[in-house]
Amino acid sequence: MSAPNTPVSAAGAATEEAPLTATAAANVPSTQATESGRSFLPASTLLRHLVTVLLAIVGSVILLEITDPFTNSQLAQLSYYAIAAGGLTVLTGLNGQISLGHGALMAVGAYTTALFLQADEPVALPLILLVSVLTATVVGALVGVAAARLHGPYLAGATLALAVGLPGLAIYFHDTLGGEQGLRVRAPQPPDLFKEFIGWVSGNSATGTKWLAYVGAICLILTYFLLANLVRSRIGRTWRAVRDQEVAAELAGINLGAWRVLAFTVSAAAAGLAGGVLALVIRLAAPSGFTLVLSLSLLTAIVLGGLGSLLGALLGSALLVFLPPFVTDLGADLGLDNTEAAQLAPFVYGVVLIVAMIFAPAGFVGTVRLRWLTYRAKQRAAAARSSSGG
Amino acid sequence: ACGGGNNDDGGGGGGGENEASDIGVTEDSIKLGAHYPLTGVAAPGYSEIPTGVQAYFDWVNENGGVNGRQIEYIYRDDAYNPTNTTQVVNQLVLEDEVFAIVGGLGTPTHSAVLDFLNSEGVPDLFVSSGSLLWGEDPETNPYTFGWQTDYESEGKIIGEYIAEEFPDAKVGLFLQDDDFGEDGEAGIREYIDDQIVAAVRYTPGNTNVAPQISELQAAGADFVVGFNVPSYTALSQLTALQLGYQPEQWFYSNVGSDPALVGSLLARFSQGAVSDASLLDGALTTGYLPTVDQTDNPWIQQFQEIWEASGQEGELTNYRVYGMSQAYTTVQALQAAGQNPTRDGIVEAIETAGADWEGPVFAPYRYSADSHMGTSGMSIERIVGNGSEEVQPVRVTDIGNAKIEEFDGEPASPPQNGIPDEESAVD
Amino acid sequence: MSGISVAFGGVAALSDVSLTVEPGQVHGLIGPNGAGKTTLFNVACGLVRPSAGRITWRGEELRRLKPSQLSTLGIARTLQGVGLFGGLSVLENVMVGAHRHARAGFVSALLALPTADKDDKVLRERAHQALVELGAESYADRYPGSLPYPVQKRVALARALVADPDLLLLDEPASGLAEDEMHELGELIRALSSRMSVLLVEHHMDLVMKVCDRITVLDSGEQIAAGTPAEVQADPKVTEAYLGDEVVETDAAELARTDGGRHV
Amino acid sequence: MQQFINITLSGLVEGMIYAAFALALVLIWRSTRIVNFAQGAMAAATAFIALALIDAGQSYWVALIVALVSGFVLGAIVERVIIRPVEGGPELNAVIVTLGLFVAIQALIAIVFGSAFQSFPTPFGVRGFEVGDTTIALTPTSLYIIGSVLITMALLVALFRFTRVGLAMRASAFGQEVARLLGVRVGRMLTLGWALAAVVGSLSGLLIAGGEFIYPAYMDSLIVFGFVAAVLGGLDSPVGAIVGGLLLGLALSYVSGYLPRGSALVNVAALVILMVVLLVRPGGLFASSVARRA
Amino acid sequence: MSEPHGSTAVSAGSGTAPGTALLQVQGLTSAYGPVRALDGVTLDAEAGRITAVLGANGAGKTTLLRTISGLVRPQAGKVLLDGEDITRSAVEAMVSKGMAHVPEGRGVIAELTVDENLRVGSLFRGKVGKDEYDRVYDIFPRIAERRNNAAHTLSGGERQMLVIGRALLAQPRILLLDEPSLGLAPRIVAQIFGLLRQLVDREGLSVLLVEQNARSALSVADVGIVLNLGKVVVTDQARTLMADEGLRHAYLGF
Ligand SMILES: Nc1ncnc2c1ncn2[C@@H]1O[C@H](COP(=O)(O)OP(=O)(O)OP(=O)(O)O)[C@@H](O)[C@H]1O
Ligand SMILES: Nc1ncnc2c1ncn2[C@@H]1O[C@H](COP(=O)(O)OP(=O)(O)OP(=O)(O)O)[C@@H](O)[C@H]1O
Ligand SMILES: CC(C)C[C@H](N)C(=O)O
Ligand SMILES: [Mg+2]
Ligand SMILES: [Mg+2]
Repeated sequence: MSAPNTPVSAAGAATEEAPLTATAAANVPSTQATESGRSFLPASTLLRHLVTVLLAIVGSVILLEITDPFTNSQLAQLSYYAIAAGGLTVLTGLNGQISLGHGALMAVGAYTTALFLQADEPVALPLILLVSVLTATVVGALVGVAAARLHGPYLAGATLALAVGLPGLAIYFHDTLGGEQGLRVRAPQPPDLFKEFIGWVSGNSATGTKWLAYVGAICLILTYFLLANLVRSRIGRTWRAVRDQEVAAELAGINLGAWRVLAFTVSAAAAGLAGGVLALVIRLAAPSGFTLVLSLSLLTAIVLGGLGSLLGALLGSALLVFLPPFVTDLGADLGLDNTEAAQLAPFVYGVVLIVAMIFAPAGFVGTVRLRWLTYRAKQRAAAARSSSGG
Repeated sequence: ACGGGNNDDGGGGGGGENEASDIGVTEDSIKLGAHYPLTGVAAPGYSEIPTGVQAYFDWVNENGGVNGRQIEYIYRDDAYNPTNTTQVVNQLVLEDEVFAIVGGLGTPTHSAVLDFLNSEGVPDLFVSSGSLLWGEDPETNPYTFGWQTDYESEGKIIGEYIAEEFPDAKVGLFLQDDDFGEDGEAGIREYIDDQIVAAVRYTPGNTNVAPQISELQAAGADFVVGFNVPSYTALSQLTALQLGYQPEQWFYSNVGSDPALVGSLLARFSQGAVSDASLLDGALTTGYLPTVDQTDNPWIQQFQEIWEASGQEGELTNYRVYGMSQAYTTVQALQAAGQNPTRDGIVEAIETAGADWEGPVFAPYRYSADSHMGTSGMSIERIVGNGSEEVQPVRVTDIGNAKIEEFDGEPASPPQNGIPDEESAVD
Repeated sequence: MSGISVAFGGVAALSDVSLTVEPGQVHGLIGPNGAGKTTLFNVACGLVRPSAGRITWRGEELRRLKPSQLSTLGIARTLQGVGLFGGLSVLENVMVGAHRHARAGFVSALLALPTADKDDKVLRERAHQALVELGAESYADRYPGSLPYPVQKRVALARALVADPDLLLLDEPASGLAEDEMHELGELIRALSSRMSVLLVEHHMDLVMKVCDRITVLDSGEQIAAGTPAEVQADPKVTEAYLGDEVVETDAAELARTDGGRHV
Repeated sequence: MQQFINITLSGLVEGMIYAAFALALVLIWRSTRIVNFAQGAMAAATAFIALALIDAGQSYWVALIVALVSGFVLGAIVERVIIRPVEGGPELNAVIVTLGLFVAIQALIAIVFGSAFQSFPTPFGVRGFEVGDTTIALTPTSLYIIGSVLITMALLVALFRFTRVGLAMRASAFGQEVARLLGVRVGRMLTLGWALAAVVGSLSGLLIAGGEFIYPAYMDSLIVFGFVAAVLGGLDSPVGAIVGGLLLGLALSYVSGYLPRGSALVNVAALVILMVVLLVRPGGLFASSVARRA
Repeated sequence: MSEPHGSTAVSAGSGTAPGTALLQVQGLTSAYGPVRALDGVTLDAEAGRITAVLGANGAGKTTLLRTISGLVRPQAGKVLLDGEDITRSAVEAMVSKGMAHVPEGRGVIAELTVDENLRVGSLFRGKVGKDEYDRVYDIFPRIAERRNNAAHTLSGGERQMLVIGRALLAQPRILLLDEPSLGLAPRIVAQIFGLLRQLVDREGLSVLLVEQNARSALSVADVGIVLNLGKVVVTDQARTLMADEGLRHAYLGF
């Protein structure tokens, strides 16, 4: 039944008319696909995901050691974008709740980290990040409770207000939160063990930048491991059910509100961690770092990458990090002066967004998957035809 | 590194050989970087500064560069967002491999890279902001230097002036709600705490300042001091007009008082209501640099020539004068760093020689091993038409409880060619 | 359910309707369009709160019923239309229906503990069985959007059945089905009644008459008749309000042609 | 007392400006179910066109007309070329497209017109009216703003409620395929919806600019407050947009004027107000009846 | 080819004489991606007749109607309306050519009121007298009560009434109906089919009726066409089809 206020549904197009354009359906592989699929992978979700984690770790080390320091720093930046985008994937991609305010939740994590690092003898970094996650989780749960009843643009409006409202508190409480100027973060120094490790792996020197890139990578891998577990589990399935057809989901015994709040909370936790990492990498927690632009970029990342897919979130974040400097440099190479080149970057970025959405509406991952599915369907149809013809 | 410090002129490259003495320095070039808001909300005005810097460096390069080295100047956009600042400064330092960062703009933005630059040992020269952060604590941030008069010292000079000249005024403060307003307020209150009847704050981006101005009006303030950016100077004037609020005296801090800019903003607002800059006429402000309206000032004439030579679009503005003046100081520092400058060397050079440099800036810098604060003094001026006239000559002071004193030096005049000629201070 | 009344704004959708579904029975609910059948379902599901009346389930009154509590109570429902989850495969759709049987919690899912895997396996098997029972297992990994309508209906039914309800509410399960499929459906419903009670809303009279033990008839929110199929069919009020003059379906055309007086 | 009046009046005028912007959002929402994040940038573009004309010596009114017309054309082109391909797709895609458009147009403005502050004239005075011997925060320009916004709203309500085109526009928005089957030129209606919305947006851009300064990003805060106002009112309702705008304008003005360091709390206050209203009425103040669920 | 059964009324509305083909479909082929839903369908809908298209689920009936009205673009084949090739005409132009399509699944515009839904149906005709609306409300008194309510509050059957009423307001020459009986009470089905018969007989309307409910469809139709897997397998008089038990069993399941 067509309720007029359908939530922002990723699977909006998954109707009788056009099942093949269903973006979220295309982006989230169903559970049994993994089971019936490649048999060389272990059957247990845990093992399978752990193998992936291992590969990711090895991949990260290789990547971080063969690239130059600046790329290292870009990868550190990528890590916090991707962590937050991963959380948003759960919320928007899987659960159908739009959020234009995740930047604010990142701010919560960032400020928490910054406050804890201000202590004369700060506690261990993992602990600080954990606390940041917890604070953001609590805030996220509160927002989630309010958001659970809202749909579509109303949710968008409320979270938009969150994005611009929450950082405002930092200005108001300037004595504790540093006002407009923010809290400066003294990033912890790399531990000796790390230096030895790097020395042993590549012989590179273990700079602060590199250490932060590793911290980011570790957090990223951990987050994606946990999120992937959720996505593949009953939890993820239930979220998607709530997204697609709330009444039917409710009748199946799903408490819509509770599950929406859970999704918000999980994604807030990810945002909190992302904020913590951001504070470390940026070395500052200031309101101007958490503008609406940040929140909107996250949304952009997950849609461009392919809504509902963690891989998509990662790729989308990469685009955010690498595209603007690329364009600026390109502009400079083309002989524009620095100002012109700088103005070119947002222009190109905007155009890329538009063009990508027009030509690859399912995002990167979705488009590739759809191509593949269509290809397979064609093959099957052809096979069927030839066998019936003979 | 090289001997013969008093070898002829810096420009000619006399005795020793040029060598690639440090990151970003080659035999014939030296690379400098900066971050500015070139796009977004903070771009108006501020995005002009680097064009001024660029024009000046071009001029220097035309004239043989510094010690025979061409200055390569790369500035990148951070949209006034610290996250971006970190990224572009990383790029400047790690990828572009600049020798130093020069004139990075903004307090929150530059805060984000303060630790990074200092831990990497990258000279962080002449930050474009009057925050105390850059110069207060050279021990923690040995590579960072302020440049403009800090907001607290400015507040002190304003406070002292009011206490002496307007002892009966009921003062209202119109403050930007950040370190700029806060430092300024702290300075002022040191002298006229008891005269202040109201202090209101606006948050940048919030364009409705009627509640704030109403409050000043209700408090009966007849002397309003604004620590605000130029657009809020215009806004406060317009709002006061709307409310029929006419304090006897307006006083705008230097940041907010670009009369040319504000005047042109107010110029054509409406038929009859605001016809020219007359709204600002008679307002007081402070100055530490000559402004474009002073067409007979030799610095302005020099800068005008340089600007025209650069062939960039647009007029010479006060923002560009600011940029050129910074660039001038930068060249002084590079010269002082000797024929083959190193990152540590330039820091040492500024600490030892910087306090004696003369240039467009009215008052001497406070550079020393103990302080990296920029210029120390300001004059007080009255806005007349599009220009201004001096009402109190330059007085100098420092942060904390330093006294305010009259500056007894003479205004410097630009050297031939507009290019400084400092001696190497490192040996 | 007794004395149920519902009003939307000015419209009285239900007034003082009572109805009891006995264990193991198929209870039919019929009535003209807009009579309030779906609304009554909605009341029974907690989607609509009645302005008066009580709902009793196994001797206990249900107050402030929420739809999400239904499945724990052992009640399942299909929607008018299909209401499948477009972004979930058929199997997953049915697995969601088995939500109440899930045991593994958030933490085990987060950490992908083996218990979560095991639990999911159990659900998957249940779902598979439900699909087998309805002959839709070959569609298990397709997405609902691309399936023929009757298959979708069967999937929706499987999703309701997999919860092992004691009471099944079916809202127009036969609409859009071809005649032979309707027969199959009728048989299925009869078969189900050995396991659970069924409350059925349907406009296809042959089906209703064939499968129901008792029938309640609504018109304009009011109960106008109740009884066995035969009783109901014989009731002139029902004919007047719902069935139309006699066995219209067989010859509507004739009817229209002869009936010049009733200006349609 | 005078302070209270002035804070109230300035809040009202500010609110009218939010309302104008909200109206444009409502219009687009009603015609295509899309929240147009590019609204502000599109409006800014037309304001810059107007300013260029004024600089070239044209009168304010000529510039206004040209700006509104160019808004109309811009809106139509944007819908045809950029929005059309994503209409009917997932909602988020349209959101991303309008965000992209927002960024691109703003950058383009900076490239073409530069990013300096420029003042924008107003045809009426900016001096407050005098009542007795006090001046109140109501200027001829504020009257002009209030008047234009109210007239615009009235025209829109009339359009939707009483005209056939209005009905066709709504039908196209809510049920494209059905509307097409019924012979409604859906494509044209959607284009018209965007074009009209762009006109209203452009008007709001010009009203805001009048007596203030413009630069490429000058509409940014309006996007937030305008959107919040529209949501407050219930996105479907032009009257709601006005009420939402006024409510927000007033509330923020009081917060800014009466709370200590209230200016810093303005954004937070907007959040709180919106949350409170949405908790009570999840579809905004003027929400149409709650949807039937099954 | 087939005698209409029992139609004696003069057809006033249509300029086309009864019995001649008003809508001709020739070799129509449509596909959704790799799925071919129509495979060279050829059929005629004659003026002043009810032509019923029957077939199992997924036979392609809906696709046929959607292709005729231009919502789906055919890969091959032609559609002629009164001799004019309308294969490539815009969907929006169809109503004014005299073709009204009532889509499957209750195509109400949920956010508009009942009244507005009706008004949209006659927009293209310019001003329409109030009596015409009243006539629709007379036919379906249930929706008359709800005329100022948003359509999404209607029950399933009420929506169906609304869309049929809306199509009638377009005063079409040919009406394409996709499963009008879906979810309707038997009395209403009879009423609607009776109404159709009446319009056909008295006003010369032509109807292309797609139905799952073969029995009642054949009881009202003149001609029956059976579609199977996108192909026409049987075309005959409705009465003949009704009588042919073998055919009924094979294709219509009763
Ligand atoms: N949007 C679509 N995308 C892909 N395949 C589709 C789409 N719509 C229909 N199909 C397929 O095309 C074929 C014909 O469908 P169609 O809807 O025309 O059948 P129908 O006879 O109307 O069936 P029903 O009685 O269920 O309404 C079916 O196999 C169906 O699955
Ligand atoms: N949320 C609502 N708001 C307003 N009216 C409603 C709402 N829900 C139902 N109604 C009205 O209540 C009456 C009963 O509707 P209901 O859906 O229960 O009918 P039904 O018996 O299921 O009909 P059908 O057989 O056509 O599905 C109808 O007139 C309907 O329009
Ligand atoms: C108030 C600040 C935005 C001003 C800036 N820090 C500058 O001095 O240029
Ligand atoms: Mg119903
Ligand atoms: Mg069909």
